[in-house]
Amino acid sequence: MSELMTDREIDRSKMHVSDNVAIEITNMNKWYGSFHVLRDINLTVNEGERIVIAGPSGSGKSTLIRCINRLEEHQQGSIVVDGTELTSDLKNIDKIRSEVGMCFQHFNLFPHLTILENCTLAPIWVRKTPRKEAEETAMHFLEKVKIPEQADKYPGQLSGGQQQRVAIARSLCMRPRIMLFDEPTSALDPEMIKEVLDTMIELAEEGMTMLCVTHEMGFARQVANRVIFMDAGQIVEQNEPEEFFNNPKSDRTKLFLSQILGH
Amino acid sequence: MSELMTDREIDRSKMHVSDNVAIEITNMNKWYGSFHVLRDINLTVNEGERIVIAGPSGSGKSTLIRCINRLEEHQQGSIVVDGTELTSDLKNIDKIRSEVGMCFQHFNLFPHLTILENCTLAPIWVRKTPRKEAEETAMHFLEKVKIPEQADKYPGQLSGGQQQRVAIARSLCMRPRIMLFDEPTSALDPEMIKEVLDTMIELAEEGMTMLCVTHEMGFARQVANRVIFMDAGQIVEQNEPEEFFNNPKSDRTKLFLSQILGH
Amino acid sequence: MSDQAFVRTEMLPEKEPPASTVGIVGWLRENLFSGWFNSILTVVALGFIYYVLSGLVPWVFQSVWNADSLNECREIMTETWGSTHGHACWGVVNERWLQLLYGFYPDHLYWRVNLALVLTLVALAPVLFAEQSPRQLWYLTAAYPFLMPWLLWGGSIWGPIMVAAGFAIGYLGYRILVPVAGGLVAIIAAFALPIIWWLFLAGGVAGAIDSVIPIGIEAVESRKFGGFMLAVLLGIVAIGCSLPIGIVLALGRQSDLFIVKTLCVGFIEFIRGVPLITLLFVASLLLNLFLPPGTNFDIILRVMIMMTLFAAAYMAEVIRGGLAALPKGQYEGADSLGLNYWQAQRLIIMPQALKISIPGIVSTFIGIFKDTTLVSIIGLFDVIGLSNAIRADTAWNGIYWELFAFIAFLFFIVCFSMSRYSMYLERKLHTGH
Amino acid sequence: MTTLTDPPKASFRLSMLIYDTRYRSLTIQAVAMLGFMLLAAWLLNNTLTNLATLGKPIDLGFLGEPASYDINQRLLDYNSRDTHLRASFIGLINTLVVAVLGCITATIVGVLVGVLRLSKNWLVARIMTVYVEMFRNVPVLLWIVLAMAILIESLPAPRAFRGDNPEATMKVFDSVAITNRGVYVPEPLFSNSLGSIHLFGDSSLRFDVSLDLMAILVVLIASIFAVRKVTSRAAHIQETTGVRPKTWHVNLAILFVPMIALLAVLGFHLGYPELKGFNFTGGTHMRNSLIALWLALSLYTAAFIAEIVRGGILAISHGQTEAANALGLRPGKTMRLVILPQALRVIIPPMISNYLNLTKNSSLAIAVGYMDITGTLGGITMNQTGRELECVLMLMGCYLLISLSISMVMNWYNARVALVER
Amino acid sequence: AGTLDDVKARGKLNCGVTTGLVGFAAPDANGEWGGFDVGVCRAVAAAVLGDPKAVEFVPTTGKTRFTALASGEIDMLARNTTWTFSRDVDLKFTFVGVNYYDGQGFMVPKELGVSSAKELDGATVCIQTGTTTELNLADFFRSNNISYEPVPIETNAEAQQQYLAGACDVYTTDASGLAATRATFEDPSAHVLLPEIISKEPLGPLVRHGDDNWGDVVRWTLNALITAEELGVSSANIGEMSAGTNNPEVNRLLGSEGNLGEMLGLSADWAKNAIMASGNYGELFEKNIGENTPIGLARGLNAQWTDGGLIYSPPFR
Ligand SMILES: Nc1ncnc2c1ncn2[C@@H]1O[C@H](COP(=O)(O)OP(=O)(O)OP(=O)(O)O)[C@@H](O)[C@H]1O
Ligand SMILES: Nc1ncnc2c1ncn2[C@@H]1O[C@H](COP(=O)(O)OP(=O)(O)OP(=O)(O)O)[C@@H](O)[C@H]1O
Ligand SMILES: NC(=O)CC[C@H](N)C(=O)O
Ligand SMILES: [Mg+2]
Ligand SMILES: [Mg+2]
Repeated sequence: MSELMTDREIDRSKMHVSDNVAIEITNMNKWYGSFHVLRDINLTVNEGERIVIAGPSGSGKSTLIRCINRLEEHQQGSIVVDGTELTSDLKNIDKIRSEVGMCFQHFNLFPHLTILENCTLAPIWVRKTPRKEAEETAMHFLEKVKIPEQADKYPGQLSGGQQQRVAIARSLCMRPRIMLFDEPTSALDPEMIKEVLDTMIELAEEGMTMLCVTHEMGFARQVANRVIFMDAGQIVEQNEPEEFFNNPKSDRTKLFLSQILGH
Repeated sequence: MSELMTDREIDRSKMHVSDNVAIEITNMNKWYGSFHVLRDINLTVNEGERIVIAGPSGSGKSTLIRCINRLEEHQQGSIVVDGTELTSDLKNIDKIRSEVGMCFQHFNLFPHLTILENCTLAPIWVRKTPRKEAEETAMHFLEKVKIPEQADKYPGQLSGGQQQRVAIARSLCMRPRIMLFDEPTSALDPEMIKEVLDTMIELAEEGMTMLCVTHEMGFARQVANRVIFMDAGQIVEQNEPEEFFNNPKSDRTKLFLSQILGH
Repeated sequence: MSDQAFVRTEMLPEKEPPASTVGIVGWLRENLFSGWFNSILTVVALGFIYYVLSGLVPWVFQSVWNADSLNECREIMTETWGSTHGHACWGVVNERWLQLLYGFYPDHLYWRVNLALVLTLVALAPVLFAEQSPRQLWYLTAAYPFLMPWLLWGGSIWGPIMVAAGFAIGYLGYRILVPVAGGLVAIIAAFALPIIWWLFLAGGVAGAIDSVIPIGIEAVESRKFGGFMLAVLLGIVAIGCSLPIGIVLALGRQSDLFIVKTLCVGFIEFIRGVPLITLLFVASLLLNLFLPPGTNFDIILRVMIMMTLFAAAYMAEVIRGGLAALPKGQYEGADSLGLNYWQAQRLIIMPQALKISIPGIVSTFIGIFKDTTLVSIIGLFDVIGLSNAIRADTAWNGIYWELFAFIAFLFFIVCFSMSRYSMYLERKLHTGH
Repeated sequence: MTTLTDPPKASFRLSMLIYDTRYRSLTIQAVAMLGFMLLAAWLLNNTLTNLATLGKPIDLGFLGEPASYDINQRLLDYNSRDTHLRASFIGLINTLVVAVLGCITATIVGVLVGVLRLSKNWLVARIMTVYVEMFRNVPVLLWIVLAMAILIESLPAPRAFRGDNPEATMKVFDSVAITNRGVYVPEPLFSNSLGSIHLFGDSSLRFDVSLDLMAILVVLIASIFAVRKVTSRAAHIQETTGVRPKTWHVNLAILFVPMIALLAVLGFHLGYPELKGFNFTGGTHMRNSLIALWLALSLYTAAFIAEIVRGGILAISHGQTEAANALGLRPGKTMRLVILPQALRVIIPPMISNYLNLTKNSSLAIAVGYMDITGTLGGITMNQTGRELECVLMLMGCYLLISLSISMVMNWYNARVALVER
Repeated sequence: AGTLDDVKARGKLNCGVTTGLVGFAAPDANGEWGGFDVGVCRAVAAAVLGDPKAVEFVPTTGKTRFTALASGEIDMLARNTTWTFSRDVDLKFTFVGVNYYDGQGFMVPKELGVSSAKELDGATVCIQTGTTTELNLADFFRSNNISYEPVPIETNAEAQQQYLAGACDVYTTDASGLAATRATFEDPSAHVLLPEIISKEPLGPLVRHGDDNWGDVVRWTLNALITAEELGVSSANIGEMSAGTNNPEVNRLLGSEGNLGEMLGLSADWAKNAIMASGNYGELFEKNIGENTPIGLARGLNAQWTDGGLIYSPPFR
């Protein structure tokens, strides 16, 4: 599927990685009941880094990134986002959530609100932005994802690809410093996948810190600084994309790559 | 989609067509209310023939094959199956239904019965087969469709492809002489389509008389003796697959083929 | 096998179906006489319909409209038809229909009841037809809870305004305190301030203003409420007030807080486990016992409280269904945007859950509305209570059917149209997504 | 794996009670509990003060006092000297009687109407629709009083049976009298009765168990057991040979021969109602209050059940019927083997909640003077003793008990039939 | 505050009456209530508020009446209610007097040919629930060792309906109630009252325990009506009498002498208003249930003590 991206020149020059740490996960462990989903995760993400997380189904990828904005609670170890440690303190949680945007596989747009309202909801109610200003920001980001003309429609009236782009715009409206993507394209038809990936690449070009669970290896190759491979709840391998794809070290990674690229 | 079949050598030698007539439809007309769905259908199917019916949506394909086992009633003309004419005589209907198996697009398995019970229900209650024997037959056919290990599960626990194969096995358990398929693969994901088509090809190789509504042109090419093209309730063209695909006569056929093969 | 090759050169035209399968004959054959069993059924059914109608039609239409008493009716019947059997005496409805509709509400004030009803419909419009109705109507909807009681009970306008002011005070307090003292204090204040206001200040202030600027309409006591109007009023109040309580109960039942959940489940199951009539007994016999000595408010209000609690338990279950129907992703979407629990509920979850629940809410309403007739058992004069009173009147002693038919007709019209509406909604929601 | 360290223990601050998700829920629960306790305490306090001023402290002693009133409908022995508790007990039994009768009738009528609503016969389907809409959209209380009015007004009084040339006569070979006081039907009598056992001595909950009835029940159960044996043997034969032997004549014999023998031994005969003095005597008297309540409740509930049944059958997709037909199953077998087992899963839970509604609605008995528990404990007893609090609470307790038992059955059933899904 | 103050503040008296018993309390076609019990209510309203129309009539059934009174929904109950020990002591009510001395009787259709209640073995009896008559009935049949079938009914109107339809053979309640009910029949003469009177039923108005002041108001209003008849004060001559007579008791009664009204917390002319409302006791009786009305009850026990009856008021002094 890497063909999907070839028609676009990626400008890697702007993708600057700073030395500031954006996310730092140390010795993090998580259980569902007595099932150990995440085991001793250690991960440091610098500002501006674009990380792709891959791995077989059930390996805990979603769980990992959901821990980062506390949609799931971890039980041991620490997660520090932008200097704030994620504890059960509500204020910290609120702070982190407003700095971390998230895109889901099934978009999770609010079907009873228009696209514009979807985008302005959180700025107005969480950030207390005046409506006018929030709407302007929203239109700005809707233009960025190339669907300003849909602003007054309802999510049900858009195609999947458009919906996912709205979801991205909605997160961006909160001006997050970090974006998390959980398989943003896997619920889409091939043509639509391209639209969404293009949007994500643009974001990457602007230097947004991104963590992305995806099986789009073309995307990983072109955009990521680092690919992380997870299996059975642990990080098995991480490396630069070129190295990762051409020269995987672990047997599991090899097996996995043979499966997804073999198709 | 014809690629799906390339990994399999089809043994056409066994696909013998006898001279006995299995189904004979003469001047058959059917109306829904005042809407004329089937117009002057004439069709003779010999034993062992494998016929694929194609045509645009709403052209009456389903209605035609549903008339053959009297799920729908026709109003004019005659349908003779294996020497028995279909009238409203209940005995004839019973006789024909036990000789004609049918597979639906949505499988229509009985969700409250296990796979094995689904397969033995009709033999036990219609054919009065002893349960033991019925179960043996059922296991035989479940093996044939390659899912004997699922016998004690419920339909809800199987994937779509597996469900469709159970549906085929269920029909086979009545040891029908003719099988009707109504778009058996159109509700399935691509991988599963292959499983089901493989099963159907196997059946074809054993010389089963088959009428199949499908848009899998690869299947038609490899297996069918004849392709029938319907439009607006009438048979517009019928021919051997090679001729039909390479050299369509009627304009409508050409149009139709250009559409479905153009993809 | 190319002998089987076939190409149609000319398309066949559409033909008329055989005569026996279309038109009236086809319809009759298919729907009434398809087989001997069906034919017998049809004949039996026709016989049954004839039997019922032959009794009913003359009774309804060969009837007496102008009579002041049953005896007069009977005289007229014997004069006209020679017997008193099989003829209705609609005189009673003719004479008492206003009473059956409005109870003992003063007749020169009927317009207020009518206006309140119209207001109800208008105020409901934004809720029921959200898309088609102008936004300004929401103001009316917001004012309705204060306007409607004022119209019905009358009195000084300052009472309802002061009640409304309580909400405003709560809101203001919240807004002012949020920046100063933080969310929780503000919320507590938002609850406490209005209560203090209502309990200690509102009455005095209302009285004071009223003595300066007396604006008001003629007051009507609850005791005068009755008839069909009472059923409608109880229904509307019970459903309207039970909605917020039901939402809270449903949220409580869904929550993972054990104690909150247990309390909510306990309440819901208790109310749903006992007959309404026992709750009405509580309203009429015990409620005063439970309140501080000396409090004494009238029976209609007490019944309203019990009906509201009753409706709330059922409402909670309906809303719980709506909540359960929402995909989990909606909660997560809201969380990931940083909305807090109440914001998420108010902006994301409830608007959707309530919309899904509307058919259920309508059914609950129909149920409650029908159940309002039970108040006749504790001695209120709803339609059935009034019909008993009318039959106690010497003039109409002995009349049954006409009154019951009229009451049944009233209920049927209202309930039937509501159930059709909810079916329409269900269809709309079904195809909507 | 590295050794796991515990998360750093943050020192506890008061604000954590509100802002820390771990403590926050505790805080909320504590507040809720406190609020609830305060409310409860307040209500209790009010109640006690009020009762004290009224001079009516809570006291269940009245239950032991003689009730002094009579109850017409009673399945157990009772007279006006029995206690209020006994009267309540009789009422409870009457509630259960009308509830059980109502549920059975409502089910039969409801299923019939529900199926007929799906009939291909347009006219029949329409009539059923009219029935359903008519009953669903009019309050049940109205139906109850209406049913009572119909019985009282349109049926002949016993005096119409009197005289040489009576206006009314008994039906069914002079064995059934239909009057506006109720219906008198022949009663079963035993000339060699086995007597009965007396349970619970002299207490208010005492009751008699008729040994005749027990004997009949035992024989019936034994016969049913035997019939099931025969059936399972038939099934066994079918499994091995495929052909099911005809068993209905054997079954019939097993069901009837022992029963007839037993009845003969017991000296079974019918006691016919007879007009004597003011009323019919002999026979079983089904009072019009019971009939009205029973009719109205079951017809009303049947309308709801009909919709449930219709919905249940419609919920089974058309595809299931077609698939069964395509396999050669006849309509009857399709219904029995494919549609019903699936439909029942959908139908039974709402059906049970309708049984619950019917039981609760039976409290409207009070409108026609049927002496159920609302009529005795919540009616005359409460009124004559003035013990409102105690009576209403006990009344609620009884209904709650019934409701909870019914919902327990429902939950058990739901858990049992849940479809296995992926 | 006391009930008296409540009533004055409200400007209306809430008076509990039956749901409809002709002659005692029933609304006419215009919704105006009238009758013997209603007369008492109006007299109290007139005494307290000066306006006999300032009454809110709350219809109650045998079952609901006591709750209505206990809960404060009504200020007084004038609903042919029997004064019994348990109602007075256990249910905590105060009976302020007796306005009708009655007893429980039976009514049967003449065609049944019954001449004594003892012949009622096996009969079906209509009975209002929540009444003393329900209990008396059980006792009577039990002590006479005869069987019966009770049909419990909520209101008089329903009982009447069932009785006329033949759903019960006998209707039993207070004899006065029977007479009143019979009077509304199409053919009253086809029904007979049996000679047995099986109980004492002193009927009178009652109020809640514990508000003696209010009890006094109602008690003395009733006594004023009785005394007025005894003293010959009627609505016809009250105008001239109240100007002052040479009978001091009349003067005290009508307020032209002494300050009885003030003692009760009422105006001086309270009794005059009460009597003018619908006449003195005798007038009330004659107008509503007396021999010249369809109900046709003789004074009998309810004659003044001076005429050999039991109606007797303590003196106004
Ligand atoms: N709420 C939950 N309760 C219990 N187990 C869960 C829950 N959510 C996920 N799991 C389990 O945790 C494991 C990791 O799940 P996760 O969704 O993170 O996998 P994933 O790597 O995202 O897989 P996929 O590629 O299928 O999305 C899985 O085995 C899953 O079954
Ligand atoms: N029960 C029915 N009543 C009325 N019209 C029907 C009914 N079933 C099918 N039709 C109409 O008959 C025509 C033929 O239907 P049919 O299902 O046979 O088409 P088809 O060729 O199988 O189409 P598809 O490829 O979409 O399945 C369609 O126009 C359809 O709308
Ligand atoms: N019948 C009545 O309504 C009153 C009956 C009787 N006097 C009682 O007080 O109980
Ligand atoms: Mg995942
Ligand atoms: Mg089709």
